[in-house]
Amino acid sequence: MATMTYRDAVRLAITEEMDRNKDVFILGEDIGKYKGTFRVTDGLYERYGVEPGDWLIPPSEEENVRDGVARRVVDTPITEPAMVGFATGMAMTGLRPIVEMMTMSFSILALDQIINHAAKIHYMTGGQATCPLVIRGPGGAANQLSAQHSHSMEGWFAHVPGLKVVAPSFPEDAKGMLKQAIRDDNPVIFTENPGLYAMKGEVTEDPDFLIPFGKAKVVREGKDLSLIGYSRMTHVNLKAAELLSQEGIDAEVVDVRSLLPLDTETIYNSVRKTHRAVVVYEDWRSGGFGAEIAARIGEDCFDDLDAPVGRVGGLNVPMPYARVLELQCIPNENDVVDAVKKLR
Amino acid sequence: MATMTYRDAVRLAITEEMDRNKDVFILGEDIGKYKGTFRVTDGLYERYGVEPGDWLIPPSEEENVRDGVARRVVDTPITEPAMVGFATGMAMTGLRPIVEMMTMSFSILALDQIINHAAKIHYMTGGQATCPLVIRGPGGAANQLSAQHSHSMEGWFAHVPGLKVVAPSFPEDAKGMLKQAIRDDNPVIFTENPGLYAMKGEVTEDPDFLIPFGKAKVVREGKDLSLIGYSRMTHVNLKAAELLSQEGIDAEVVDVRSLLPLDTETIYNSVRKTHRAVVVYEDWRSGGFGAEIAARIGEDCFDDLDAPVGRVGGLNVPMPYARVLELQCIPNENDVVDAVKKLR
Amino acid sequence: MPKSAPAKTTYTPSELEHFYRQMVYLRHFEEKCNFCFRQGKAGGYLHVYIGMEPLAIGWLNCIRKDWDYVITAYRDHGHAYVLGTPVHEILAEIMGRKTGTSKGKGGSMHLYDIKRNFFGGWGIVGGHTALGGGLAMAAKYRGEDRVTLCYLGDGASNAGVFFETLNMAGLYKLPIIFIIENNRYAMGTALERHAADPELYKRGYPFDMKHVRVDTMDLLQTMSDAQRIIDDVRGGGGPYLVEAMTYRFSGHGAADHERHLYRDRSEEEQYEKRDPIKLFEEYLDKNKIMTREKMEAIDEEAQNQVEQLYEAVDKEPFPDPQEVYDDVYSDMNPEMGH
Amino acid sequence: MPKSAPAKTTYTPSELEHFYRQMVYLRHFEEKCNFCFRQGKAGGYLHVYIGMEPLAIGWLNCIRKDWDYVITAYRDHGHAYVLGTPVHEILAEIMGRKTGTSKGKGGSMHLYDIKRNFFGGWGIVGGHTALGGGLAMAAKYRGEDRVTLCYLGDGASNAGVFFETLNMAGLYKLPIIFIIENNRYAMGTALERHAADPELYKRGYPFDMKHVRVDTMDLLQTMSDAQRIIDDVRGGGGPYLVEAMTYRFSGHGAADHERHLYRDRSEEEQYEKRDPIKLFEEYLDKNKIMTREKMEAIDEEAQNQVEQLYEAVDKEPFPDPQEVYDDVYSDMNPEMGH
Ligand SMILES: Cc1ncc(C[n+]2csc(CCOP(=O)(O)OP(=O)(O)O)c2C)c(N)n1
Ligand SMILES: Cc1ncc(C[n+]2csc(CCOP(=O)(O)OP(=O)(O)O)c2C)c(N)n1
Ligand SMILES: [Mg+2]
Ligand SMILES: [Mg+2]
Repeated sequence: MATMTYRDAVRLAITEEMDRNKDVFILGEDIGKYKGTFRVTDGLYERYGVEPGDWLIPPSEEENVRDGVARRVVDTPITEPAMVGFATGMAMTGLRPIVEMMTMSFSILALDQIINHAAKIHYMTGGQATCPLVIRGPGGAANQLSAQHSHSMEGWFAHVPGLKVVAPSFPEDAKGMLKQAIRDDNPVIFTENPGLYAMKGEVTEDPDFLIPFGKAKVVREGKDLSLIGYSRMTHVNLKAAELLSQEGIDAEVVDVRSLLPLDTETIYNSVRKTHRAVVVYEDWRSGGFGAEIAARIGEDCFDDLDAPVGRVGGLNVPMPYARVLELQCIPNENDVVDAVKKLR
Repeated sequence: MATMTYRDAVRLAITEEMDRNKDVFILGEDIGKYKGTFRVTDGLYERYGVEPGDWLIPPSEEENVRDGVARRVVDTPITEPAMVGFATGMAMTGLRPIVEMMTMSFSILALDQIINHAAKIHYMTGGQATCPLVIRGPGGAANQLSAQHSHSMEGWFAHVPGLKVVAPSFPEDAKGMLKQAIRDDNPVIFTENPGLYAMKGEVTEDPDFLIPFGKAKVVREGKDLSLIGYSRMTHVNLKAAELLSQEGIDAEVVDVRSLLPLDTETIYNSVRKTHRAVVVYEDWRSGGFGAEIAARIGEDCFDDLDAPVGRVGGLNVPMPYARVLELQCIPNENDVVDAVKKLR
Repeated sequence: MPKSAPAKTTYTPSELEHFYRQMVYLRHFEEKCNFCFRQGKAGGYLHVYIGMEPLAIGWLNCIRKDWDYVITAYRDHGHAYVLGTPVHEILAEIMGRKTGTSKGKGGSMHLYDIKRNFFGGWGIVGGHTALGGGLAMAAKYRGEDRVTLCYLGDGASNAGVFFETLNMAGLYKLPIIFIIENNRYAMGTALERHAADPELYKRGYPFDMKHVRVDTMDLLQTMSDAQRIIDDVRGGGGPYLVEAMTYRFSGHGAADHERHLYRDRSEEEQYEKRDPIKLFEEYLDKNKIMTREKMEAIDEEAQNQVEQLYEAVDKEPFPDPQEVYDDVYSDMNPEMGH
Repeated sequence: MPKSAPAKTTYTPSELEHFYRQMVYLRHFEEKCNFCFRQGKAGGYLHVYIGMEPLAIGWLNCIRKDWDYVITAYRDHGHAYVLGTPVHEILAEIMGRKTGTSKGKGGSMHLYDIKRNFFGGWGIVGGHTALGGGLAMAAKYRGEDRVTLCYLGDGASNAGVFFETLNMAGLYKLPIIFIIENNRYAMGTALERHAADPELYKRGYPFDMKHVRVDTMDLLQTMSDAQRIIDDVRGGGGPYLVEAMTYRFSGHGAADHERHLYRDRSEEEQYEKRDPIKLFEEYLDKNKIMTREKMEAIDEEAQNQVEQLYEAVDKEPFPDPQEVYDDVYSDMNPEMGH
């Protein structure tokens, strides 16, 4: 076990997999010399990088002997559609590209490539081709980035058959699930969060430690109600659980981790135990993925519920710039506590 | 009252508004000489059209006297992002562009323009600018168009603050709501459906007949359960209600019509009367807008429900080509009947 | 026609006969596809290659098959055919049968033959060009001397992602040839009405990319241009943009019955004078390579083969209902049911 | 520097003094913005125009203010300032105050002054260029002789939507000038590392569009080029693509403290020799238009004005919490609450 930040855990997963398999390739904007805007790719360029111009020279014998170690970190122009499309084409030939989205907000430009191409390749080819592609980057609000740079995209992606979508909350899960994603033969959306990068946690050093998708995790046991969330909201839920415990309410916290596939069993078991549930997500409340989770609990745990399934989501407004307004939009532990009390 | 098809009702709404206001402008792919792939814009080019080349000539005096009647139907290249962006820029100056998406599936390419630009202009400018823009076209599956051409997009759009989203089911609603959309100062997504164009219905001839957004409509009264849907699914629900009535089940059918804003009051009133609800939508079941409707009913009508809120959605797969498989993916009246019976 | 070398052929009579058979077979195959559509035996959007045959037969007989990569849009029957995909599987896919290349899930627009390096078969105008860039990038990364042929339409050449792809291809000096099939129409929109400058080859200029306009109605002219360009790219010359002048003799798709809405018969007649099959027949005749009688025999033979193919494929089963959930993922099923 | 006319000035000394005051004021204003960021008085992404002043001051003093349309990306302080937006409102927006141009909802990247025809202020690289095309289309539709200035970065000039916009602008012959602010960097990526051909003016060529590369470190040179091009476009000459050579003296944004990661000091020193303010001062001095003493006085005055502005704006209130729901729609509120 080692203690490291979420950022370092993501980087470690990438380097371990790049060392393990020369087919793993990473491309993105300013991920090279600039180390990535959130410094996730720090050091990769020195280790595996290549100048765009060096693509002029075909790889040397030694290079291929060195398992094509070089030319595997590529800075791209600011053209997300082509960036994702190139990665998808590479993936169709068996390479395993990782695309860094500087922020997931920019994946909006590449949705046609992601949804209409990458996600449908296996189906449209009748199983002839696979698309081992990972698209990763920070989703959600950071700090006053305003309306165009603060999107949570995971709910949209989790709606698309052919994609897998994960949003780990802890460094260890980040490492284990990103390694899983890189080894997966299907396109995987791996959502990080700006607020998590600096967060520290214990991470196993076993280079073959993987976390399979479709497994939620109870990160706090409780008997009175279930707080269900993912990514940074899991930490909000843990804080809320602390506050609630001071009032004698014993909340269980379920970390969904994987949105598609979704582990309804773990979620339902928790609800069947506590008979109360609040689903928490940062995305706009209306139409966010929390609606799907809430709808399923309502459908499948109807007789187990002692109260309506509560939801806490982001305010239904474009993200404002002023800090005072921005903070209002993003759910915090007090919002969760309020929602729990409303459940009566 | 006149009897006309959904297609003709949409066209009539456009021509009435273009005649009424010279600021109404329509652009899209093959909407001119080609009359639109679904022939919705038949006749518009002859009436208001202009050759791209004629943009060379500044409008003549007479033309301006003629309230700029010409040069208001413009064929664009197959570049949805720029097409929507141009319309948005025009809208910021006070014009009222209508963008025809050949199919709503292609709006995926323009999502950045729609979501990050059009939808946020009023907010990001602090109310300085408005964006009176309408984006309309057929959403959902047609006939063996396969995976890339059969998307239902309304659920994604209804998730975005700043947009209004409507999906009328009948010719009269199509006319009244499209005219409302064109007069609205906010960006409106107007979803049609390939399966509705040929459908006939009564339409009032009053050129000032508008249908305000945010009003659902009970299109069939019933006491045993509520079937809730929009667009073509309203007709599937009506058929299902017929089948159910033969088994002595008296279903009420609620036509949502407007997704954003959403008329929860009418939906809740129906559920409070029938105590049972099934939400029906063509979009992929998981994460579709039906999840939001179901989640809200579960939250706000908890004590009124005698059974879990059922959902019937499209299969969670990319749309396959073979007719036998395609038909399986799209919900039909029997799927609805089955879901109703499952409610017990 | 800048840069294009004088038509010359180094092909043996039997090779030329082989090309002729392909030209004629593809023509009949495409006509049968339109027939299938009219009969309701094929659905959706179906786009034939009539008049454009040299783009597939000329270019794809010049590449290294099973080695070089090929990708195109939805007007893709000819590519699969020349690359060696069994015509039975192609027509079965177009007719939505279980034995089709994609088990009936793709249809006419989405033909693929991955083991033969045919990467489809795509419906979003312009979208696949970025995938083509990725194919070339993969080859370059692996240090292989594969060339990627990426076809697109004149209408697609306006798409943003295509320009982004040109920039990246130029930036990384990728071994790729972009072939703009300039058939003068994007659905019902004529070239001059969708492109600011109808000389589409110019689009390579801002990206430090070789660019040329060539005629592709003449098969052998096409092949000599193709061979020269392919060799140049394989030799490390960097990416190439080719504007291939052609003409779509039929409607945009099988459903387009109103060509008169956007072009008149006299224009079509002009181009029909240069029907690629007619031009090639004149060449074969003039150079005494093949008699008119033999040509007619080959034509009839092809027509019969296509007819028999259709009869056979029409007996193929449709997919089983439960197959709808297969191949969404390589390793799991999606959630089932409505 | 192709096509660019010899620098000449037809400006009176008082006009020249006015320009100088704007140059100096904007420089101090931008430095204060960086200061605000360091102090935590401004957040998010904040991008200053230091070294690029002539792009706003040169060009925007040549257009017809309150008539012509202007749109740019997120590096937008200078544009709002020269177009006449009260600096108090600009800084208030940057500092997230209620009295800002967007009531604190936009911030540094999203400045707008619609009544002065400044349309922002956009954060998605390349995305706003299509809006610019729409502004020009609206003017043309109405038969007005407005010119639209659409600024974008060198990095943005790779974006697909920009090329789509060029095609439509060329196709419809719109009265628009695209100004590529080529400051040699897209964040940490140097020009040669993101553009297949660093000569970005070539990007107008495929679209039947006039295109030119001009130097914009020299204010008066910039103004003579600007006036010539604006007159040409207003006169019906069609769209124009201008590659404006400049340099970003500071980091990409206020948060970029590691310029050494992607460029070295010696390069910066080269460009600092041509600091636009220095060049202009030399001109004013050489031509005896203004004494060095006066320049220093103006500089000090500007610095004080900015200081006072900052003090004043810092007293402005932040938005009230309930304002979060305002202006999502023009005619209704969104659903409230979490
Ligand atoms: C993004 C997108 N927009 C619109 C369409 C509808 N569409 C299909 S083919 C086509 C015309 C394309 O013309 P071109 O690129 O010249 O190819 P051609 O059909 O002539 O081979 C259009 C508009 C589409 N498939 N994708
Ligand atoms: C679509 C998109 N991708 C990435 C970003 C992040 N980003 C913001 S500015 C920038 C660099 C843009 O460089 P350039 O266009 O040259 O403008 P400059 O900053 O030099 O003025 C990047 C990558 C973005 N805002 N939008
Ligand atoms: Mg074409
Ligand atoms: Mg730059």
